Amino acid sequence: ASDMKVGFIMVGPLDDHGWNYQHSVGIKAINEAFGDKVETIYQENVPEGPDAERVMTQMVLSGADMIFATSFGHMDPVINVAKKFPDVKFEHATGFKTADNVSTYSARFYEGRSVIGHIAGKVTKSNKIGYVASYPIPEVVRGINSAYLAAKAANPDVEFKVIWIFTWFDPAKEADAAKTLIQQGADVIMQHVDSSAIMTVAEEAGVFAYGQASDMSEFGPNAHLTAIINGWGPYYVKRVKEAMDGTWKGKQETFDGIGDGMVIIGKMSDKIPASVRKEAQDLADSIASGDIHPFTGPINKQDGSPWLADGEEADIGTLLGMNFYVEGIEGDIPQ
Amino acid sequence: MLKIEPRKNRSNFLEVSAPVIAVILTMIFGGFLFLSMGKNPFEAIKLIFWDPIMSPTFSEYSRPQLVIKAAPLILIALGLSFGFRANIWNIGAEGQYIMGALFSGSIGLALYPLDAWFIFPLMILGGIIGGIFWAMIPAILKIKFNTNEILVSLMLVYVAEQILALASISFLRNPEGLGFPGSRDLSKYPSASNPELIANSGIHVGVICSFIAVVFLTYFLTYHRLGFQIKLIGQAPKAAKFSGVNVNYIVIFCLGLSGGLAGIAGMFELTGPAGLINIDFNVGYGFTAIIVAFLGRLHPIGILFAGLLMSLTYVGGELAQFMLSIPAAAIQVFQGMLLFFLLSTDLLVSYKISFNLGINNSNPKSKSE
Amino acid sequence: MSDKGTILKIKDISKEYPSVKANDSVSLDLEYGKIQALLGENGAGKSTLVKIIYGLVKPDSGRMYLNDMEYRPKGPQDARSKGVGMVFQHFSLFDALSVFENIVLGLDNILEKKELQKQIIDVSSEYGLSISLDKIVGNLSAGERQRIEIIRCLLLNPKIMIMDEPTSVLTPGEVSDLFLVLKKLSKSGMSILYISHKLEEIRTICTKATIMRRGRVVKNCDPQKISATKIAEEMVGTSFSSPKKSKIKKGKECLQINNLSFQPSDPFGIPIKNLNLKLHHGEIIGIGGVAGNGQEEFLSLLSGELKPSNGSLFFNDEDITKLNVVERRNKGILSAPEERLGHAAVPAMSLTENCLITAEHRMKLSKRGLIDYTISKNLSDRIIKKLDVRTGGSDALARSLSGGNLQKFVIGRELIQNPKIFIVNQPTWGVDAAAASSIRQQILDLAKEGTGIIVISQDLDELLEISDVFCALVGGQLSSPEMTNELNPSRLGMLISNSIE
Amino acid sequence: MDFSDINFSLLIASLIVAATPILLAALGELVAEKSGVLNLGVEGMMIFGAISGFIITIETKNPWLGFLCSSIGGILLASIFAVVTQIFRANQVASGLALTLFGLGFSALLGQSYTGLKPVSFPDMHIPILADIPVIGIILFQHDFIVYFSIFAVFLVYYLFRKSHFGLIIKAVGENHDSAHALGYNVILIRFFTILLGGALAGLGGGYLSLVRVPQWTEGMTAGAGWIALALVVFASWQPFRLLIGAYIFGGITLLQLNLQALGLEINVALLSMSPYLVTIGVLVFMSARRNKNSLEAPKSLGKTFFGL
Ligand SMILES: Nc1ncnc2c1ncn2[C@@H]1O[C@H](COP(=O)(O)OP(=O)(O)OP(=O)(O)O)[C@@H](O)[C@H]1O
Ligand SMILES: Nc1ncnc2c1ncn2[C@@H]1O[C@H](COP(=O)(O)OP(=O)(O)OP(=O)(O)O)[C@@H](O)[C@H]1O
Ligand SMILES: [Mg+2]
Ligand SMILES: [Mg+2]
Repeated sequence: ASDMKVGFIMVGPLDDHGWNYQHSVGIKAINEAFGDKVETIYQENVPEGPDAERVMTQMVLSGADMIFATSFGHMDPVINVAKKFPDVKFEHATGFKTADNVSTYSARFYEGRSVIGHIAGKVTKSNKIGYVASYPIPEVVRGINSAYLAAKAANPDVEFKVIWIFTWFDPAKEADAAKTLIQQGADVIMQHVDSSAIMTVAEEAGVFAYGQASDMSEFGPNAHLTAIINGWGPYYVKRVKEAMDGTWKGKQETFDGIGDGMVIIGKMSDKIPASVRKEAQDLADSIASGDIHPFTGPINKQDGSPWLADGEEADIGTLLGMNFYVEGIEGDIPQ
Repeated sequence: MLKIEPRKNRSNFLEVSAPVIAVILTMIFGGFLFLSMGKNPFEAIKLIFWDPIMSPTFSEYSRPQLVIKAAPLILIALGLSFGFRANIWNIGAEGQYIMGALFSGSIGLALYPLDAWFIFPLMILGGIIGGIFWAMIPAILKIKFNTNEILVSLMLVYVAEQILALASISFLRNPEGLGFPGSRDLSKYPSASNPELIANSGIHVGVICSFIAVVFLTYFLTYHRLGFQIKLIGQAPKAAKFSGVNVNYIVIFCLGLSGGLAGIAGMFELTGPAGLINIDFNVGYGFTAIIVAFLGRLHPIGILFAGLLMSLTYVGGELAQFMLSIPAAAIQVFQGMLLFFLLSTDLLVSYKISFNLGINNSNPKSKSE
Repeated sequence: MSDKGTILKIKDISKEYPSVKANDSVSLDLEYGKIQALLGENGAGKSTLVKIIYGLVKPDSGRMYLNDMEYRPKGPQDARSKGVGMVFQHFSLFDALSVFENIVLGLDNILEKKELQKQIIDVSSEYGLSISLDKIVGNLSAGERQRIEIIRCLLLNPKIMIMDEPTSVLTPGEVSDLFLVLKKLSKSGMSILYISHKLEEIRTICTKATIMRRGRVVKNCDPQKISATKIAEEMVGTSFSSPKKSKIKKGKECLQINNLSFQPSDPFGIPIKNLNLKLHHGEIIGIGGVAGNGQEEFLSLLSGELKPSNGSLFFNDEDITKLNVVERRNKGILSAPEERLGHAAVPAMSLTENCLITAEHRMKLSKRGLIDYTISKNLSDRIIKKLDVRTGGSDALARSLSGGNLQKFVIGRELIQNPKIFIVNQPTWGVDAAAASSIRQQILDLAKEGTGIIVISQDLDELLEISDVFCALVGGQLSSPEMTNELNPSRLGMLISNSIE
Repeated sequence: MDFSDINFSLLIASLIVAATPILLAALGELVAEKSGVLNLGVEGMMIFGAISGFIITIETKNPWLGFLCSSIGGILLASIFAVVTQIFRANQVASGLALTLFGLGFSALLGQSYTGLKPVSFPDMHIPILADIPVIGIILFQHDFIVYFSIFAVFLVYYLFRKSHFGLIIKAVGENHDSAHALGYNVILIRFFTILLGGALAGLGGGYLSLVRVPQWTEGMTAGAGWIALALVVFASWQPFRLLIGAYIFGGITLLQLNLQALGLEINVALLSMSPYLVTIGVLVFMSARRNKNSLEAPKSLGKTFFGL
């Protein structure tokens, strides 16, 4: 009955209130936009490896015309399956391999991190900002640097405390890390891990935190400053529409930010002073319009060696492979 | 009252039919589970057990997939079963699987991009050594200090996972991977890859290896002295000592065998279906294989069937998931049921169960005092 | 309640197990104040019957009357509350717990600790059963353990006391102490149902005996008026001859044990201290003594299962101290341990597979590590034939054999391998008289062919019958060897009750 | 770096909280093992307790009821184990593993619509006067009811096995089930009881995780805590007070490594993340090497199936 069947694979459970949940919001956007014309199927908990390849193949066999693979580790499976089914269209999130029938899409989350970094620098009283990080990969390192630079600009006295927990998703461990940071004096906690445990802990301890991937204010009505929300819906609707029109193209590499609505700064809490809210909004707008780039020189690397000269903006290659802290952040990136 | 009495000899009929009964019971109870979730139980059971093998849409692709998915399970379970027979409980095969992949992967990646015939065999060796190395830690601690191997082997899984994560973000990271975690794709490196043997089927050397292992280990278990000695230790440790079995040697052998096989499974998975080392390389084969080992009654032939059955519940389970929107967790519950039923029906083989209604020939009224 | 007459009346009790009818319409009367014997060969159904009386096993049919009232115990607690106590031989003490805790576990009403201690001391002094309450049971001797069982039973003031083979682990001295206690108890009006394989004992203390065979009562008699041989024949159902010992010429020395010592790692194990012994070809050395004095350890040290902490072993002048089990066996040093199921044989394996346990290397049942089951089956068939093992065949599981038949198989497995030295622990334990005599004959025949043999046994009559030389193993120490034919019973008793001077 | 950033009284207070789930679960396992039952399904019972307690708390807004139901959830799962191992005489190791698999799956299934919700919070009980003592007050007297309960339970289990008649019977069953049976004790029934008690405590531990420590529901949120609990029992050589110490040490190591990271200390993070497991292995080795000489502690019938006489 439907004109098109679109399949999604998710690396974790759909209702994690984080990364996977936001993709399900994207699925809903498709359903709303196309109604019965497009049938969506999905599978959660698809490991990144041969299982993903099998699930995608079976989806195609069951009639899917287009597949969205939503985790970085689905990259090679996507390429392999795409080779077998040249007529099926593939979209892969956060990867870097494309083909005639494979496009990639990713978001400039560091733009959002810059905005919340600025807020953190302004609202902290202890000048200590905690950061719970997952794995030391460029995406996460970039986020730390971006947030730090903005916080430092807003408040020269800030200090970042980073804990690497080596998992994307372990609520007990995330909670322990957040508590540790709070006990060591941090009064704003940032996170680059997926669960909402940190927000809950922050609420109980009476400190601030940010929503990751989704708005998490229900977990911490007082703690929640704002959120960096992943906005996949518009992109999904656009690409499905193109596929239906026959204008869909492979080999596209989308890397959108605040300006394109793929990164959304959530509702700002009134715990943030009005002036700061305005500054943050201005910053977000300037980033969206391209007037401000979060990585604009002069910036030195952690060891003091110069990275960007005055006024110089970071090139995309360095950003994508970022594996160093900027000057001022203490500690080591685990290698 | 339920009465349970030993049979004089194990029942051969039930030996074969008990697992079948267990599967049927699982289908019934699993059916109710699906029903309670508002899904059509018949369709769900059909998607899980029938469609991957018989449906015209999927079977051509799924049939080879069943063996591919079963291969690592069978390989690992085979090794574990020997230890389990001797009451040596290696439940850390997951860690050994990771270490096998890491060792072989390191060799392959170190030699990249050298093109030579010996790389693949060398990597196989590396996989075996990696698995054995990780299994020898609980083995040696057990021998030297009588440390519980269940707990040590399990703790080492977590350690191995940390090493794996570290490897994918640092020392084995693909230098051309733009800083993303994960190693080079070995399947694109001919000297180190484990190619398809039959075009478009995905069947690779590891699959063949697991079948060879079934045949060889069946023979070994039945006819080799070590197979006999393993049974002896499991059933009567004192008799084993009396017979002259060197228990420490058997501990080393069993843990070594299971570690080696888990390592080689990791190696084949790495060079074949997975292609590269990444943080999430391991997906729980080491734990599922424990179930497969018991499901197969610790016998190689049984394990072959159990591995295929388990693989069916995965592949079919996936179909059921996206076709009927059944959550992944339901499939896990389904698998748990299967094991409980299997373990419970095991009793039938060596014990006779009867229902005694408590009617003694004497008069129940005379319960005086 | 009268003084004379029947306290417990058992009528037509039957109990069937899947493999056997353990009790078949058994009827029995237990009289007030009497010590009454229950006799029968292995598997006759004695234990089953007393377990029914004690409420551990439910009969399929039949009734019991206690003081003319229907008696149907729901379980041991119920039986105890009705005045029926039981002293077990196996399975009722907890090694890791203290004496006091063991006693408490056998009582049903919970008393103040002080009060209970007082009661225990009263009972133990009344009957001369001394124990110390704080000791851990695992460290106690068999005699001491039994005292705990008896005191535990007496604390409940039972009207009936059941004793299942109480003397098999006691020294002669302890046996006569026990008999004094039993006589005292019966005088005070208690009825005692007494199970034993030792017919001479029965003749000294029992005034009535019930003989069972294959689950049925075959005879009631007064054991003091009938000979032990007659009783034995009644038990087995046929007459049999006792083994013949011919004069053998002692050959060259074949085994020399020098200062053998062993320190157990198990906290309840028995240390072996400075053991010395010489064995000659064709000689049978009998090692007497009560169980739990190091017999098992001694055998394991010779077989190679245990490593000595000190001392050396020489076989035909060759040092074999460092050789392992298989290597010793390959030299011809064979052994048969006491525990049949689980040590000498594996219950769930067939007889063919059980052959492999000791005969693999010597009988060439394997080649380059691969087992040849055809040869193994042939061997097991030969053993079955040679020792007249009654079984379904080589494929039968070991656990399906009766104790006596399995014992014949286990001993036959070693005999058929032509041992140079043969060490056996309790060759006829719990084996019926006919089978016992055939096993003893086999051992004598083996010695005649020149094998040096060590027989460890608690049955002194057996040792007197077949051994040339006698030593006692007490507390892990061995007395100096004495010629068996020069020993008298009182000397024997002294040797096994006391440690060596 | 600056060690003064670590507030040691807060660190100790939070390690007590971090250790409470494993302490409870391990205590339950200790009782079961004392009766001779080796239940490797602790992880499964914990996670099932976590979801049961969570659902009830969300639905009723009453965390007390939630904790009750987390225990009941643990008991439900334990009863499967009890039936399979005690009535169907199945191998305990395999059944325990199956229980873990089943519990993980079943809890995920039940929890599908509960991810991302926040339970009503469970208040700390500031014990009057004592809570205000400097340092000690923060460490000991500002916790919630379950923390106090877990410590009380340690005393209770100590009392059970040291002083009570019932505890003696449990020990007897675990020591030698044949003897206990011969004396008329119902081995199966007693083991049923200890298995269910173990389930109740494991479930409560899981409930503490989802209701207090994190507090939210997430699939697989126990993340190996059940296995740590099992290791702790061996570590403690079946003694409740050693168990308490062991649980706190483990919680301490986990938190200490996070604290060191937050200080910006230049140590290998991967190694730090492995350290709790490596330390557990080290302690196991130490304990088992020592126990060779005095092997009185392990119940003799542990893990053995009772087939009756
Ligand atoms: N629980 C049981 N299940 C099956 N068969 C049993 C059981 N208990 C006893 N039997 C069988 O019942 C028969 C009688 O056993 P019982 O223990 O009563 O003999 P017994 O006269 O006490 O022998 P012994 O002198 O060896 O102690 C034996 O054949 C035995 O194998
Ligand atoms: N489990 C064992 N423990 C200790 N020693 C052993 C063990 N198995 C074998 N041996 C030793 O190894 C020696 C070699 O025996 P093995 O059975 O391997 O030979 P084989 O290859 O079977 O030859 P054949 O079958 O012709 O006798 C034996 O004599 C024995 O001393
Ligand atoms: Mg008996
Ligand atoms: Mg040989």
